[in-house]
Amino acid sequence: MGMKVDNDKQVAASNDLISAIQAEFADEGLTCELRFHAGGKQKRPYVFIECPPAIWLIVAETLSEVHGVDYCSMITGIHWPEKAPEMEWQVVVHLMRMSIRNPKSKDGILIPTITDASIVQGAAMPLELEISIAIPETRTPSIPSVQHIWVGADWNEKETWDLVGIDFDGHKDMRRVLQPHETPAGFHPLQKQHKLRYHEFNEMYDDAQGFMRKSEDIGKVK
Amino acid sequence: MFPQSWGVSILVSGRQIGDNMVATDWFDVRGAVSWLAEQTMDYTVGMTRFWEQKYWLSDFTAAFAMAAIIFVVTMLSVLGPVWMERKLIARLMDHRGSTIAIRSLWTGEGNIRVEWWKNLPFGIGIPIGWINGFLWNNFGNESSNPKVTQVGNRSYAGWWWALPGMINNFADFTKFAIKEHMPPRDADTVTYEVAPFIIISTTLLVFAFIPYGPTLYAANPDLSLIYMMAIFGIAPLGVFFAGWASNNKYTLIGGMRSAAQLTAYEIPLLVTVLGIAVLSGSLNIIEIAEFQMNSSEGSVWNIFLMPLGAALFLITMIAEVERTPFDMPEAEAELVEGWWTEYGGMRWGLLFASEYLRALAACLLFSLFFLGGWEFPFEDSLITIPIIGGIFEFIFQIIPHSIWLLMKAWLVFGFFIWVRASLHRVRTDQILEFGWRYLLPLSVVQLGLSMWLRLGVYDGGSWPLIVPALITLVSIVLFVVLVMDEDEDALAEQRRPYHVSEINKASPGARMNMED
Amino acid sequence: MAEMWISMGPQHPMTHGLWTLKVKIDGETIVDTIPDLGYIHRGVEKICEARDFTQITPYCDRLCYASANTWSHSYIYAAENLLEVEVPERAEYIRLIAVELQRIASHLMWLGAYCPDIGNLTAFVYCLREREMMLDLLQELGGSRMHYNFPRIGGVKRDLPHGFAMRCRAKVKLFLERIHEYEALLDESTIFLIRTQGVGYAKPEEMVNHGVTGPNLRAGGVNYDVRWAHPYSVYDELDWIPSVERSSVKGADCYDRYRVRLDEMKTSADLVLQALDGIPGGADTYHEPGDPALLGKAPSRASDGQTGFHHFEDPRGESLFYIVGGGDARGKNPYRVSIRSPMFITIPYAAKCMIGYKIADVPAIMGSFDPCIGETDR
Amino acid sequence: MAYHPRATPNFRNLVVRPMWITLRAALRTIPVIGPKLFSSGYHGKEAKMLDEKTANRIKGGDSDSRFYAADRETSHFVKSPSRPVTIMYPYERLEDLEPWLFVPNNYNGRIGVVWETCTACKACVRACPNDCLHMESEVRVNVLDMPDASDENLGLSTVEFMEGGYLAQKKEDFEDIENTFSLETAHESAPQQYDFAEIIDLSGNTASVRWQETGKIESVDLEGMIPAEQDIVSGRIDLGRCMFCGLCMESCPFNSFFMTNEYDGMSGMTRNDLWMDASRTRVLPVVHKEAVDRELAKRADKERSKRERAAKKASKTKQQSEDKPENAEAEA
Repeated sequence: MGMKVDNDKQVAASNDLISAIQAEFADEGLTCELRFHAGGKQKRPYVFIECPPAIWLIVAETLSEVHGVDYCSMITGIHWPEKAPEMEWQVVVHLMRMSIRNPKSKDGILIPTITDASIVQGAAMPLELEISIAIPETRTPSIPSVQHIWVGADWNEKETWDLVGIDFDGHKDMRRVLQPHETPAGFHPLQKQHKLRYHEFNEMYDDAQGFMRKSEDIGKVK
Repeated sequence: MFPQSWGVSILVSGRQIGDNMVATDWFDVRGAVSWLAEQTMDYTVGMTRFWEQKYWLSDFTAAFAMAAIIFVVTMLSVLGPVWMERKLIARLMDHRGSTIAIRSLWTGEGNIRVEWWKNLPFGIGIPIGWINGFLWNNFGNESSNPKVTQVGNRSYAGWWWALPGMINNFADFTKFAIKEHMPPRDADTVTYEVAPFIIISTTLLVFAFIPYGPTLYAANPDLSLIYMMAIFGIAPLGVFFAGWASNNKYTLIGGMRSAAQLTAYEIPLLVTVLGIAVLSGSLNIIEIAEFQMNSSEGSVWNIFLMPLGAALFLITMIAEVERTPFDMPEAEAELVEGWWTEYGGMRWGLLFASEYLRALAACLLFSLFFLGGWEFPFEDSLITIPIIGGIFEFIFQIIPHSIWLLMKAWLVFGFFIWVRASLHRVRTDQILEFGWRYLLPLSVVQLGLSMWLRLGVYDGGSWPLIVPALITLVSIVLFVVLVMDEDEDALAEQRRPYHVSEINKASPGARMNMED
Repeated sequence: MAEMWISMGPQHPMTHGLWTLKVKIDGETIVDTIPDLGYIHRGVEKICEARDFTQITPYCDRLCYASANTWSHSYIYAAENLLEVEVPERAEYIRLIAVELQRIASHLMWLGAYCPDIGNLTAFVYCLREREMMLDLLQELGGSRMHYNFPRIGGVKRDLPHGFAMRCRAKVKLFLERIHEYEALLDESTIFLIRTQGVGYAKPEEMVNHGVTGPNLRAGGVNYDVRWAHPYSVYDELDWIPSVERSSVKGADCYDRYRVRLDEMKTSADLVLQALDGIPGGADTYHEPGDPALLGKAPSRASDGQTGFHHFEDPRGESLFYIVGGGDARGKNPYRVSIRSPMFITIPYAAKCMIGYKIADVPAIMGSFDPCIGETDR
Repeated sequence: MAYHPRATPNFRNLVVRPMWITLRAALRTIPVIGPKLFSSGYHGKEAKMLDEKTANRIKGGDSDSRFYAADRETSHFVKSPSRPVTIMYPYERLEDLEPWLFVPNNYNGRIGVVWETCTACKACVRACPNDCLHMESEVRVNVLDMPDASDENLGLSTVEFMEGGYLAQKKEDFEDIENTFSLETAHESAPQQYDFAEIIDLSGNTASVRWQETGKIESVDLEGMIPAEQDIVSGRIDLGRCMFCGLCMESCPFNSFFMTNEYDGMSGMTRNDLWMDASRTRVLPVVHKEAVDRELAKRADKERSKRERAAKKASKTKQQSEDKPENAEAEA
């Protein structure tokens, strides 16, 4: 009853992908493992890849072209000042394999492709991927852009640069998206040196700009 | 009348109707006014050495008074559409329309009386204060309904429906009147300021030739139809001025759209109107109306003779007055408010008023051209019914015929509102395509039909009953057939794409990235 | 006429929020578009770093003003993956009811906002009339009409109230009847059809590459849905199939996107009715808040470097929360919360879609993608 | 499959269906005949909306004999020509039309605190994501001092009359206040059910006190007076920051924090108006009588067991002191 992709089959498909990726990139420092979501009724699998920034572009191309990973869900960055030399910056990419093709048509009208979830198999099996890219300590963190592989990565990368400050090489039309265009260069609010400021609650309304901030408040975390 | 100066003759001359009037009644405004003017002149100028001047002076006074009366009548009767727009569309949309009960003037909100009249200058508000005090004491904030008193607000359960929503018109007017006038910095100031007045003045001029009744009109030249249509066509010029002068891209596009649309719909409109004129054998609006109710000639409403013409006239008029579904020039979803965007305050109020005035004019014209003018439906036949005919006759004598005309006009406006509530807005290219490709040929066909009816069928007296009956029947059958004409099996098969317009035309230099 | 730029927004009737679409037009034809977002960027991700896991939930409600429940649920599932929480099955059913009711309300809000875009206000009022019924039901569950703060880590805030099942069935069934009114007002209206059919084509493969999911993708003739591809909650125990539209060979147009949402409302209503029948313990029993049948045990802290994420089927596409646990140094707060908003990715694509059409099609196309700027700007 | 059989732009669809639907909506609002002729079978159809428990809960209003429909075409308090769905707030209110909606403790209205049971544990303040809650000290009657003369929990209070302390006297219209005050519609501070006075001087059974309200200094008999205390009660809130999430209510371990059903009267001309003092967020104990009684019983039990333990301990020490009388005497 109900539409559902079988968990075991998803695990098998994930394992196939993992072995293929590992065979290709294990020498270059890429590690790949099967993980499971901890919550929920079904412990659903996902592929976790730790990828060095140098080979990220090749890995992305391989994933896209060979393994049919057609959908870039999210690209986000994390600033880890505590983990400083080896991983000050981390880019986390969430990809999915959706295996979507344009439906066939007849007389100019599409015949909808209704995937039967219970018999889906092989490369059509939906997969979740999480890719972690660690960037060592640097003041100008940067990894290659995958904008040309998944167009959906375009605005994700813009946002990551805008908020976290991780740049993407080869990204066309990089600009501020969520913050005002006139934000000073180098200001990226999700970096950890920017603390949420603490206000005396009475002053909150009169001092939205923070001009009357007391010196002892600066740097305090709520 | 003797002697008449040239200027007055334009206004008051033409054929003096009255002798062969079909539906005259006691409400003889024109007669009363001219009688009053003559009497006045007799007793004033006539007793001086300028007694020779009294004839044209009395004519002039009568014409002037009629113009003023028509202005007042117009302004009062336009309140109806505005109010209907609020209340009727609310019902069509299944919610309550705006309601500002007149009580709020003296009871205020939340038990707080705002003594606004004290702010009026020179103490002119003091009498208002007296009246308000009286009303407060007698119709104040007390209600027998606990749900109302527990909130402590102005009484909802009292006489709240006193003028429901009607007072909103005056509130709106006050709002527009006291708002600041803010022309855009880079606007073409003179044109910007003048444009609303071009629009409102030409709109009001239209009413000079629209009779509200057999004796309630400002002027009646022989060719009043042509005169009226000519003036009706000036307003688009003002619209284009307004769009251009505001120096705003939205207004510019709105003005362009307006120009294109009004041009496209003016022509079918004129051809249709020509068809009416041919059918009625006159270019005078009153005569066209009379032709439909005269017992000796015509005596059949035009809508039964030319239903297609009625539909064409209605559609083109909706487009002319820029109401949904043809409100492209002010499409608020994409153009904010189109060519109105930069206007505020009383100028906007004038544009708003002119929109409703044009709509009212359209409704009145439709009633005059197709719905038998100021005649009650089947008035002649009702009177001839043996027993109750006398009652009907009495009713028709009591109630002025102008009332029927206004009723019809408001009914037509109700139809406008109904259409607006039901249909979506058509796109620019589709609207023009519809105008040029369908309405223009159809209107020409209608003109041909009218000619044939007038020359081939009409024999000078009343229409034979078979003619309107046949035409109406054929039209209804045609409509029903068109409505039913639907092959459901075929629809299920090839439901998809009927694409009215693949957009790959219309403007040179448009870059296409559409693949086939 | 020369080409010129028009700035549609930030205050513009088309925008459904606060953003700017710069449109380059040639006459009435659109030549180029640039979307410009960020006008209501609140920095939710940063705020979340200073709140503990429970306190984040009401903030996630406020991500989208049209479908608050789906966003807080999206967060809750991710947090449960992070904190390794078992959820009672009854709570999962209640969540499903809440989310699907919210999906109906969100689609009604969309339809209500879409019809004025192409010139008819009546459908707006009709839609809000029906949406009120959904909001009534959600208010009984969550206690508010807009931002419910209904789910908790490990379960839900409270059980179905007394008599909820009865009222829910009555209202949902009434709603299913009233959908025919929209069909009469829209599907059988030539002007609506000529405004939406053949406008704003989008092909499935292209959409996936651009990151567009949800109803917009299903309008293109594929039934991809996170709810079955990566099943969560109890969707696999109910009998349903995602709504799919037969579009033309050129791809999904505005009419398809309208149609698929209308159909999805029916699917959601059906899911709600099924869930009311199939809920373990019966829909009429009532547990006090905090009962183990409603709320599983959940730790309040996550260890350092632990991560959790969850793909969730939002009414507008696939939403994703990615949470990094804070460890001891951050107390109960997460180290980083990252939000994937479907509309943030869809709006650039929708802006590309409208090149080549008329200005009048800007609201028609943009509205059909269902933009919600609250989640877009975060 | 998403598919409508008649969705083709043709002449029929140009006018017929959309015009008919809107016309029917309008005709339905014609007073008597409209609902009968144009209801299309599902508009305004009667539906059973109240189960037994809900009906019991909202008993007392005019809801028993009311006609309910699944949508809001329910009933109207004011006779009007017709009934579209609009609720004419504030003349009609949602809780009157759909009384089952406002479940106590579920609706996230304005915050309210029962002063009598608050212990100033600050759980709510910690739970607040927005820092909008603040503690404030107020003169109040402790919940343990509330019980009637017949109540078994009488006399378990630890608050005592003392100089510099407070006493309270029930107002004459104590009962009336409970019966008539409704937070939903009052939009002002909840009335005090007590007159409070500061005790200046205490001598035997009389005390000279300064009444807080009038400032008069009087000598009163302590008989019939209730001891009061100045204590911290949670309550001062900044509604400008509150987002009505209800986390504070859930975090309260003493059943004294509530979200009321009040959803209006929370506006102000300035942001400072949105600061609501404790008196403004106060909830009369009668509103949440069950919770207060539960809390009272709990605390009385606690107090009793505490006293028992103390008594035991005292008797023990007494025994010990009896064993060593000289020491005790020396101590005394």
